[in-house]
Amino acid sequence: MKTLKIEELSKNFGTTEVLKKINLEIDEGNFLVLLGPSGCGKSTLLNIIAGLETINEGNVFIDDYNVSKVEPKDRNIAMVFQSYALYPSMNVKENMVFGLKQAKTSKEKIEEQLTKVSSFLQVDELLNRKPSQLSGGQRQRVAIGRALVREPRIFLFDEPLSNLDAKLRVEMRREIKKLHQKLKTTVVYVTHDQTEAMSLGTKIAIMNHGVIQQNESPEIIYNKPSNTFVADFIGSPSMNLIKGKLNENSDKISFTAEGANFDIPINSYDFNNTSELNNKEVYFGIRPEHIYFKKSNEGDFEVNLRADLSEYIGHEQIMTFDLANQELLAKFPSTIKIELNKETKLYFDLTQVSLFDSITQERL
Amino acid sequence: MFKWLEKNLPKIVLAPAVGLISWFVYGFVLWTLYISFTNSKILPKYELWGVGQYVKLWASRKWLISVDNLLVFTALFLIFCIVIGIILAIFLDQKIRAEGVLRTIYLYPMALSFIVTGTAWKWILNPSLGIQKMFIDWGFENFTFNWLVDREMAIYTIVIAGVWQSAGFVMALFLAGLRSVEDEIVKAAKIDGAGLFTVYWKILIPMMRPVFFTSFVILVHISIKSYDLIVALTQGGPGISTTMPALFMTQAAFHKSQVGLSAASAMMMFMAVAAVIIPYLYSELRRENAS
Amino acid sequence: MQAKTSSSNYKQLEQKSRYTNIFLRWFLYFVLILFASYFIFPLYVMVVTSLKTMEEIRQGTLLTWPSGLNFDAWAVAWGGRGYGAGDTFLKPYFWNSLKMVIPAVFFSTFIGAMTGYVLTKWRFKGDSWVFLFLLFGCFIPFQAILLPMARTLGALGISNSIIGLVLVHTVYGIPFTTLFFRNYYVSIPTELVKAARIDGAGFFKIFFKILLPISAPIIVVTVIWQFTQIWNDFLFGSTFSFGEAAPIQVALNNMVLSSTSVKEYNVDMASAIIAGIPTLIVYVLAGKYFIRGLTSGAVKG
Amino acid sequence: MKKIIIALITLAFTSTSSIAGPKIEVLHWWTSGGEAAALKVLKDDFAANGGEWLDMPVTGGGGDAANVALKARIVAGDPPSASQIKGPTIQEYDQEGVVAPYNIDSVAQSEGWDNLLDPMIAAIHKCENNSGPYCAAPVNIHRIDWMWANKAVFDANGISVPTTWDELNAAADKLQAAGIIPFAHGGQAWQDATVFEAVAMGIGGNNYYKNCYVDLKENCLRSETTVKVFDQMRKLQGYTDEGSPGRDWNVATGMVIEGKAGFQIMGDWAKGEFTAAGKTPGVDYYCAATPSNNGYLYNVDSFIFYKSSDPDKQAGQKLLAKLMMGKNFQKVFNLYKGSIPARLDVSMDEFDKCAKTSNADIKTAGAKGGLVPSFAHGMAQGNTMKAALQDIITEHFNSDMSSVDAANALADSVLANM
Repeated sequence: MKTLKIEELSKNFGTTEVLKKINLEIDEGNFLVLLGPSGCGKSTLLNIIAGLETINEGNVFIDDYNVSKVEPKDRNIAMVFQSYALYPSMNVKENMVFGLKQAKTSKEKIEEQLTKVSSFLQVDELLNRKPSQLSGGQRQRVAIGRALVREPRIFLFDEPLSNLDAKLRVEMRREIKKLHQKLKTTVVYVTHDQTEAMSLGTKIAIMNHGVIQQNESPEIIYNKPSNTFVADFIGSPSMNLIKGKLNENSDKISFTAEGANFDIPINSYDFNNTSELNNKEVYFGIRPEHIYFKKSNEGDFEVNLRADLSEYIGHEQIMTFDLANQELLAKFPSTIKIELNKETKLYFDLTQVSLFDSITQERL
Repeated sequence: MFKWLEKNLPKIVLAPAVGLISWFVYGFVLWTLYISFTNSKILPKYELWGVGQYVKLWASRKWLISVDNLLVFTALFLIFCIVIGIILAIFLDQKIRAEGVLRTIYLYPMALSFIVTGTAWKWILNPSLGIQKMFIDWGFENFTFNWLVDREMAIYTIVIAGVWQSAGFVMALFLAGLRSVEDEIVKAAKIDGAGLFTVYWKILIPMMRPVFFTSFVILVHISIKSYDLIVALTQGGPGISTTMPALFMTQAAFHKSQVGLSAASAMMMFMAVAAVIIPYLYSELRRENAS
Repeated sequence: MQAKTSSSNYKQLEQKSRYTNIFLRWFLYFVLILFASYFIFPLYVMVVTSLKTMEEIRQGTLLTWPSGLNFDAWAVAWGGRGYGAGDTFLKPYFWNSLKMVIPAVFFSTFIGAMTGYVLTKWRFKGDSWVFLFLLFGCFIPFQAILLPMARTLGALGISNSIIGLVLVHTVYGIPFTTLFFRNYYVSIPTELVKAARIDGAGFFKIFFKILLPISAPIIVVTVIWQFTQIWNDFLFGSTFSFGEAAPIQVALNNMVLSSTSVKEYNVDMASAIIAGIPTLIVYVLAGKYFIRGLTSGAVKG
Repeated sequence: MKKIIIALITLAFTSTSSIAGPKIEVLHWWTSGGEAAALKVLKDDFAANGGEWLDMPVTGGGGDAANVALKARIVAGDPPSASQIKGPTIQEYDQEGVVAPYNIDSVAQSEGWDNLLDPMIAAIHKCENNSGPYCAAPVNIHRIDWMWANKAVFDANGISVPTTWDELNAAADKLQAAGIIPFAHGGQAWQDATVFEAVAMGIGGNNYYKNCYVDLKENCLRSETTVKVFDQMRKLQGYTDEGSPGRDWNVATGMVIEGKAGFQIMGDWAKGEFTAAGKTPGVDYYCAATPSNNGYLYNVDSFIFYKSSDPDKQAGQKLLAKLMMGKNFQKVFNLYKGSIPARLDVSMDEFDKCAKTSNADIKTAGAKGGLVPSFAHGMAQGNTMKAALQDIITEHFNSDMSSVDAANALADSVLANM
């Protein structure tokens, strides 16, 4: 039984297709993050799960039951909004118990839930205040509290942290993580912030143009992006994608960057499909953090490149190198001194590379 | 000199408005106050006479009737305008087809003066020409709708026509208010299991407090000032059953050679307006200073 | 942790909500159309009647559709019957009204905009009191100030002139226009003005180059409001203007109230519509912007 | 023809100097068909004499709107040259010091108005408590106590013109039984009062009328007779139709013309509506005085002249006063208006039956003490008292107030406004 299953779901607003044949499944207790740039359809998808938007095609199942036409309140879900969406005319307590009251829960049960949740979230002091009298973080807590008291099957979060300042955001992120660890409720969480996605999600579904690009655990998303979009979207700075060609020569495969006079051997790469690799136009992807300034493993590939630019960011520095007129970014500890406009020896960790078909953009 | 000018420019720019209002509003109110203490008859006189006009005013049957009418009218006018305005605003807010057309229909009476529409209303409400005749012609022989000429009911025809003219404006105010509420609040309420009715009744309408206030003030001031409406429909009749203070005041000043009495009645109206408006303005000021 | 809703339960919920929705939808349209007919009824009666002949009016009911498009009554209302005495018609007065409305709307809107600008962006001690001082002017019963107004106009030498009427309408428009503009400008960040000042813009430049260009929504609201109020005014018009210089509402009143024994309802109605056309056009064309403008500030008052 | 030539010549000569010619601005509310046509006579006359006429019509509420405009102009210090003011109100304005007797009195003297007018009528138009110089010019004499009846309707129901109020009630009952609205009435305060004064004079008699409504004696107002008058009013109310309240007088007249209603009680301006509809008195309709003992309720329309420092306007005022009292104007104007000339020496030959009756009756009434001023039209009382009476009359007529209560309320209202 899947807690949430989405089947061939399509949605369009007028002539614009927002979601195209989405398929998605979540197991009990998972934390799924919908990640993508703004306008990719992630919020629409969340609203559809909540029942706030209608569906053009396809179905949504909760606990194996088709809820596609069921009212939001009957879907056993709770949602936390970006703007918190607290009812301004009600105080904190009224805000939190509103849903229970609507469901005609007994008074004792309401009291019990309220006490439990408010002490858990440390908002018991605020119960009689109006939302306008609360700070951003407090509002966020109340909004989460309002969702919690209902004990839903699925929690839906719609960019809940983006209205907070940077410091508070990190704090609240940790709290949400703790909350999930403790309650083990299924969560669907929408964000455009990859750090949030990586740190919170047990699964991340990356979306672009209404299509799920990849739906995997954070590790796989990071290490084995399924296409150039995901590769580019995850990681900061993002993965270097170097244009070039593959050469297959008696079982030995190597990559030649466009205009470069050296080959990079591809040894331990796990190809999805090994047919016709010779002369294939590809992107060679390597993350900046997988380029070293000294040899770490036997298989590391050594190359001399000219350093063009250095960006100091505290504990690290980001160096830009020239690889046959393509930019290559590398991330080093800031203690390393590298002279600009000079050739420097670098080592590529070839166990961590990705290759993408330059036409389909898909991982090879 | 230039520096001074620059520093005081905002106040200088404000001066015409303040000057005009001081003279044309406050100056005139003071003038009226003065005249109310004179025995002015056909034209204003400046010889002080005392509070006789006020005594006379409150001894006048017609004035008492007009105050009574004002209370009844204001209460009904307010209730109906706000209730209808809210209902229409809420209904129009439901992603309605042809919203633009409907909205225009609800709003257009605002555009027309009662000099214009009074003609039509008088006709429609007149039992021997309008709705009653229409129903009788259709075969409902016993249909009666003669409120316009029934001295007990005539005041309600003024309410009907007044609501007709102003409810659309209230609708516009509420619609604008509802449209400025964040979507997410409604979504949150839906997830919380609130039906459409509850969403509006428990969440959105309580959020419309400022709109209620604005509508209340505008409507009260319309009802206290209402004059055209009555002149066009009943001219205060049948008899004197639909007289209202504005009509009383106008008749006293211009028709009955009682300029002093008229000034006294005008002062009573100012006081009524002030009693309603000043608390509002005061609370407005406090709210703003607080934020 | 919680009971799962059974599948049959879901099905029920689905059915129920669908029926409820369909019912609600019908109810919604029913009520909306019901009210629409209440609101449209007088206009319908006016238009239909204006197109009928007197014979048709006597025989039919209020709602009866006219036998054809007969604009005779309109022609009479606009251009008269062609005989001399007692032949009032609207044509000349229409232009009088325009001559009065356009400057009055312009001046009151402009002053209101400037006042609103000062009161929000150049705040000084006691500015809220100034605002309240101005606002109280919204609530003056106009009949009470006719005589002192007459005296003032007389002293200024502009009694019984279009200029006098323009002044009167401008003055009593200021409280409303100030209210509108102030509430709108309050919602515009003051940073904008600060930025402009750092860029070296002065008092007037900030107003004309920064604020005025983004004031379109509230200008629309103000102009609609003022235009309607002034165009529809009868009291000031009938008191402070006379004869050939009268605005259209006065002429309309004269027409409607001075007929012979056979009341020509078709002409009355046609005249009433003609007198109402400009404001109707303004509302129909700009009604959308009116609501939008209200949303962007005026409501917060 | 000769006149036109003269007019043309004058026009040709004055066209260059029209800026400096006599100028006048006249505030009035005569805009309905017959009234406007009547006024046009004066305007044309004025223009023919080289004057420039600025018309200032303000309709609405039987002169209410005009009163607003007039006062506004007086207070502004810019009164019109002349306006339609009559009866005791002339004195009220005179006491405010805005009237200009110095101006037209000279015209009155040179034209010999004292010889042309009945002394009683003349006194009304003299300033300083009706004994000083002339400050207003009368244009006509209206009779108020007229009954206008549709002859065809009366004939069809076998009714002849009633000569007592009982006969009138009997006739009305007959009409009602026949399904005809007996009494065409417009339920406006002044119309209610118009009917009331005719009833008061008829039922109470001429002395009662003078005691009550001219001298405002309390015991008269509270008397049994007043109760009877109110009783008759209640009866008449029963003869009106449902649509009556708020109806304009001319619409009510139209009902009589069309035969929808039997009769109307209204001043002789109603005749203009019959004439405009092409009806002939005695043939199509009856004009008869309401039952009374040689009573005659008069209402004199007059123009009052205001102070002005502009010599052109003063000239205009003089010219207007002269023309208004001119024989020609008094004749032509009253032919249109339905009233009779204020000037005694105008030949009645061209007038119709109704006007001739009126002219004859006023003389009889004068001789027998029945000539009384209308209070409903501001001839007997000033505006304040007129309104005080009118308010109670209209309230009674439009409610179920008892006649006794009404009589007492009437007296109270008068006392309160003394």
